[in-house]
Amino acid sequence: MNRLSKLGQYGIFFAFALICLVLALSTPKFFTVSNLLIIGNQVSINALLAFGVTFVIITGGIDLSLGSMVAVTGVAAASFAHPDTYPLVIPLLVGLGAGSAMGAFNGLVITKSKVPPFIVTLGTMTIGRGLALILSKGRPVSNLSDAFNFIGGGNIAGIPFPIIILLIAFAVCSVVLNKTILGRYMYAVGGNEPAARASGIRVSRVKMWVYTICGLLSALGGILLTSRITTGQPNAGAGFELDAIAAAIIGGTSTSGGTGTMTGTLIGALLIGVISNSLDLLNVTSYYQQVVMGVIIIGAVVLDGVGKKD
Amino acid sequence: MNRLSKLGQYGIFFAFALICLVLALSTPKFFTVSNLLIIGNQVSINALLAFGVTFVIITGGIDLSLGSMVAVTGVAAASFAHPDTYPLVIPLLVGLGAGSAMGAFNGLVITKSKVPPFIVTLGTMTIGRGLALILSKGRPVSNLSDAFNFIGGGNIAGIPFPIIILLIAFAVCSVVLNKTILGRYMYAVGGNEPAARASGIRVSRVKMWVYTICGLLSALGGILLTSRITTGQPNAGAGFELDAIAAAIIGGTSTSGGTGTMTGTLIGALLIGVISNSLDLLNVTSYYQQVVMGVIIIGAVVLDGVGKKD
Amino acid sequence: MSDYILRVKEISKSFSGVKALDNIHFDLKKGEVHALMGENGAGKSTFMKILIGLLTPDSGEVLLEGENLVGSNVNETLKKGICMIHQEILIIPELTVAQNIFLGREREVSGKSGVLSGWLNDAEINQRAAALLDRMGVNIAPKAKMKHLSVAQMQMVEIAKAISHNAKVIIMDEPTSAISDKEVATLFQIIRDLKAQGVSIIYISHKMDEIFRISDTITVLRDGKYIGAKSAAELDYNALIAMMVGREIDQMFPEATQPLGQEVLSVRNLGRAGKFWNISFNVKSGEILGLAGLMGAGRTEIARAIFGLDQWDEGEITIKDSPLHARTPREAIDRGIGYVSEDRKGLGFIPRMSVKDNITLSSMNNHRKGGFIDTHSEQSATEKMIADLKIKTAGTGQHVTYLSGGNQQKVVIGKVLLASPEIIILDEPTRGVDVGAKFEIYKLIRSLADRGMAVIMISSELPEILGLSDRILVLSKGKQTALLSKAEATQEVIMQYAVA
Amino acid sequence: NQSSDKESGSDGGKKLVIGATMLSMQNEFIVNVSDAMEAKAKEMGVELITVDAERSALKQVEQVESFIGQGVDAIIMNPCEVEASSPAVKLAMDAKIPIINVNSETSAKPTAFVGSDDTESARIAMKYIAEKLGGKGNVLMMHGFMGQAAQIRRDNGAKEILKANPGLKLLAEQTGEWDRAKGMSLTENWIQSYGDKINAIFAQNDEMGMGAVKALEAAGLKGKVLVVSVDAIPDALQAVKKGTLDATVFQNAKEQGGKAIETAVKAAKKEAFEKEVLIPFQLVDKGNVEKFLK
Ligand SMILES: Nc1ncnc2c1ncn2[C@@H]1O[C@H](COP(=O)(O)OP(=O)(O)OP(=O)(O)O)[C@@H](O)[C@H]1O
Ligand SMILES: Nc1ncnc2c1ncn2[C@@H]1O[C@H](COP(=O)(O)OP(=O)(O)OP(=O)(O)O)[C@@H](O)[C@H]1O
Ligand SMILES: [Mg+2]
Ligand SMILES: [Mg+2]
Repeated sequence: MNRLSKLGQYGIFFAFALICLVLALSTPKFFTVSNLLIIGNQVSINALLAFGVTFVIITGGIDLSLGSMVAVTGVAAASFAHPDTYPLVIPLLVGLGAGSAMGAFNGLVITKSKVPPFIVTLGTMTIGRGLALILSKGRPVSNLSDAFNFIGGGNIAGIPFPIIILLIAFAVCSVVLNKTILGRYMYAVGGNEPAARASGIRVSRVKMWVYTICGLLSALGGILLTSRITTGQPNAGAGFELDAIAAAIIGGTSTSGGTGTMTGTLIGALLIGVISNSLDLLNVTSYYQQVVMGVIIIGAVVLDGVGKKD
Repeated sequence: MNRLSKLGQYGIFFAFALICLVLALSTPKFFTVSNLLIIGNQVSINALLAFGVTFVIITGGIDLSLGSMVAVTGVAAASFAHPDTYPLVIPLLVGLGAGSAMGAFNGLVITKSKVPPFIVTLGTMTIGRGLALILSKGRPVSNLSDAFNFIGGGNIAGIPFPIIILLIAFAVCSVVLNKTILGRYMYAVGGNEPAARASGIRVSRVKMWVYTICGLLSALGGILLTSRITTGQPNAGAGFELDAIAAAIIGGTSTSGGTGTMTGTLIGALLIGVISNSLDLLNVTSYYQQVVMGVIIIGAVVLDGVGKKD
Repeated sequence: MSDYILRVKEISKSFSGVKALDNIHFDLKKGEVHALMGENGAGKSTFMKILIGLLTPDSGEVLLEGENLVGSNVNETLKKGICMIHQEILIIPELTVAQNIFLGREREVSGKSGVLSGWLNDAEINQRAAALLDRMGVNIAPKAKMKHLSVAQMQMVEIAKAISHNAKVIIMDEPTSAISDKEVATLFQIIRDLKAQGVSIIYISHKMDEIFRISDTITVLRDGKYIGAKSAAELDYNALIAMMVGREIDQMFPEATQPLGQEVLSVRNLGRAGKFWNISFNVKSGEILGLAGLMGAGRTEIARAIFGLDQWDEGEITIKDSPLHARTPREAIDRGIGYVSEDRKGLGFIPRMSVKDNITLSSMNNHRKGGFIDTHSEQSATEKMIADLKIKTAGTGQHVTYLSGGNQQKVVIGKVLLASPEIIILDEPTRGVDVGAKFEIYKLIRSLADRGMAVIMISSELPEILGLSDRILVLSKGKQTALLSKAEATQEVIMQYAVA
Repeated sequence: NQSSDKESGSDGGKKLVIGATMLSMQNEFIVNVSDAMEAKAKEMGVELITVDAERSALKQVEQVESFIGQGVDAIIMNPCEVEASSPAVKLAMDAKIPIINVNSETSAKPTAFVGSDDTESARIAMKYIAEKLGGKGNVLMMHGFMGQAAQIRRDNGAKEILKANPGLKLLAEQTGEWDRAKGMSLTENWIQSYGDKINAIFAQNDEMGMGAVKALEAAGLKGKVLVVSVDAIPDALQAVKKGTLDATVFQNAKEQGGKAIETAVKAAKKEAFEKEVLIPFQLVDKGNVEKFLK
């Protein structure tokens, strides 16, 4: 019964299943292995960012700088990923390091000043975009090594490598959220910050962690993106923040903090990915695609609400 | 003393004054009548949107569809504003009507479903963009009448007309917020929704109002923009929502609802406008502009916090 | 004098220039229950928050076994052995009971070290919580989500959490404000056990009978000042009240001065699935009907249904012979019903709005010129209400958050009264309110009835039900078990029906 | 299945399917190319699936992946980026599906290319400015969205000509993000800074150019400042006719779209086709504007 009630929280899961069913019936191309792998591949970057922002939103914060972090980390990693220069580990470390540092900077400003996360991360969003352009001198950084390009473009036993990264990240994030003390504290801080403080939780430290993790996952997304398109683009990732936040909220994370699951976020990201994939498959004209996309997203969350019982 | 403590809330005002002082000292071109008028003119659209979203945020909501509403209303108004077709009042009514209708739609979905405003307005943001493209078939709607073009381009006694519209809108919005029952109810709904309901306030009606007003003000912004650039652009207004929300939050409106003032929002919008104007005046390289912009916005809000005492 | 575990010297604290605490002394012996008394806003909670390091005093010392704690944070004071049950319930709604109890101590509980030290051990947490709750004799599932608990249950969890810390000093700031007599008895047994183990308790409550039942020493604060400390045996009820309010209160419950009028509200066979069944009663103009019952008896649910906050399934409600089926509070208010909720923070007031804005919120229709606010009429109505109800506030523009509990309650009552109701439902109107203010509220309730209102008063404090009500409706588990006249009702009779 | 076999075109096989991914369907020029493709596809009796990459190279790569998954007969790509869209070309080549780049290039070599060289458009515009100013004067340049392929190439082309004309001084350069309102604000601010010193403005697209014209008109400077931009959108042509915009550079959308479809169909049917169809730019000024207005 506990299991069942837990499933009930995932009303969005049923909405998602319903949409998939409708799609499978409307086009035979949808439910093929190759198309599903394509969707998984396409979803991976947004899902990584969405995992990161889920942590942040659970603590009651927000991160708008995701997209810019994707650009900065992508450019930074690409700069060290030219063939025959450094071993693969160097660009990876540079990218992940840059992302973590930017995330930590967000966390630092948010915890040390009284400035709301919305403004801080809006500021770092702009700053990050500028940094990406400065680093790259406004030019895409291309000519990357094959090893680097494998990350986003390769596959293992027919499964695209980004899907493997996605699954690993999902597992790790779920574990962090559900099985570690840090995860517990995230829920506590977002659920009731004064209560968390009164219980002796170092709220600032928890916040530092979530923004840093979010930066790290954005960097992973940035590396994946850069490798997939084989260039570090200073203007990459614009608008990614809204998609990532949308995935988290569609998946049941509340912007007021204290609730949210990684499974929900994954379904949210899949939902967005499936819709945008199938609108192309069904050959919906591009202007109408946007209308349909908006309607389905709202509709899915309405369905979710109907499925849930209070 | 009450006066004084009220002024204290506007720590951002001092931050703003400080920034203006620095700018006036760094370039003589900043503090000239003509430049100030230009700033006023440039700020007007963002300020109108920011006023609208201030109402929404005070009730504890959010509106991400502002930018799309600017596009839809601009295209809709432009379609009726060709010379020698309809009298000026028709495009204005069409634009304002379209904006109000879209706002009311947001309000309706938000109040009738359990879907969070973030998702609903993210959905209508996408839908609106699609609508603007469908309406205009993806092409700018140009060749507009002189009367229509006067709205954004004309001036009265040397004062650009947009500034006059801005001032009127500011006065009206301030009155609505502070002097009307509706305004009082907005604070109540955002401050504690269950308590507002138990006090006999029709919460849904208040929300319907704020989203509709926000749509109306977005339409005003859309008309102003269309008239200023003498074309209805289906891709106009992208990203305007973040600037408008930023202006409101910089001006002291809290995303958790229940607080905020129109004066604060106006200062927030001016702050953003002044910075972007002066970065051009000082000929800061465009990559660095973004970095400086981000730093100043965060800095101003930090200063604001320092100014405030608890 | 080593029998003092905690000595506090010359503590002062101001909030933006206003002195909340002025030169406070306090001495706590090992193994004693020391009551801290004072009116609403006297500074009790502020003082306690200083002890645990949640607030920093402007001056003074807090010595725990000789070590100065000023400057330590909550974490450190917890480790040194002081913990606190907060007045405002501080829980994480989305976490389970067990997770809440051991929040902040996961590492200790898991007993893991090295790389695994960041790992949760919820099995152990659940087990310990179950054992703890069991030992306390409380029937709450450790795995239940906190948000699904009643306020009473939440308060019991907070008590469990405090006990589990094995602290030397436990501060209980109004621990019984939401729990019923049965649970109070449980708590007192726990306190006696703790005392026997040498734990010292600082006990804050506005329920006077509890103070005399449990405390050894009583310290009184008034307006942020130290008034004195006496042994409980030296004091009686009246003497203590005199210390707290600075004057004597002669008669607690005022008598009716007007005869009853017409029947105003009639409820017949009202039912809501799973909450209450077959409820029938009526109230006359000028009458006070008391609603008694144990916690969870369904009294609040009935009130919410009448007021349109919840829907009901069967039966009928009539006001002066015309049927009522309010679907929203607005409709109920328009039909002349006022409701003062038991949940002051949640349903009562808007914290970041001023006293004036809160007090006129339900009656804006009387202060309007078209869609605009008539500020003059609003101001004068507010001032009159402040005077009528003797609300202690710095002005009409003061934010309600900064008022003391009793005054917040009066603001809510004022709001309801300004909508000029004919029927007023008061749900636990004196919860968390000091004796002086309680007396004011009793006088107020009686005067409302005398002015011809029909009053329904829900209360878990039997003395006030008995003292004020003209008739008493007793509920048990959602069913109506008795409708007693004033003459029939005694504490024993009510209890007998309440557990039926 | 049988019925569709019967309905199919005269070539006896099933109807050819071409997938096209466009840079941005919010860009007027691209919409024109897309419309030309649509018309040509109808004319030739092939099915065209057009999708919008919304300026995202990632999205574009994914769309090409989907096309490959669906088994289209040929792909037309209007690349978002030189490098970043290249993986799409490789994917299509690996899947042995012909891929034709239209309008702009990628670093990976596609089956065929139809279009013009963006660098050239800026060269033409800047040369016009140099000529009109007699090789001497102060120029302002308005960039598109920083880091995008078109911005970079137009920047390169313009800078080339500036270098060749040492008398031309680049007073300032900023981004107007392809946007008319932003171009207008930027010009307003420039006027505050440089006022009378400005001799010419080069805007990397017509939208920004139109914004610059509006701002200059409002400041009463239009007569004194030369404005040249690129794309020849209808608004810009009208402005050239009126004399407010001095010149624009015409890029033939119709030709590009039509030729792209033709080439794709040929490649799909394994017929002979030209590997590179270059469609030249043309300078439009008051003298020849009527020809483009139609
Ligand atoms: N954060 C704060 N800012 C400003 N004033 C405050 C703050 N906290 C408390 N006060 C004021 O300090 C005084 C003491 O408040 P405190 O909560 O300690 O009273 P109390 O004795 O616990 O009352 P009650 O019995 O109602 O709980 C009150 O006047 C209150 O308004
Ligand atoms: N022991 C309990 N177990 C489960 N639910 C309970 C329990 N006690 C109360 N509740 C529920 O918690 C909610 C609020 O409880 P609360 O303690 O305020 O009592 P109540 O229902 O308002 O009744 P009353 O006003 O008579 O005390 C109600 O929905 C009630 O049904
Ligand atoms: Mg207190
Ligand atoms: Mg109750």
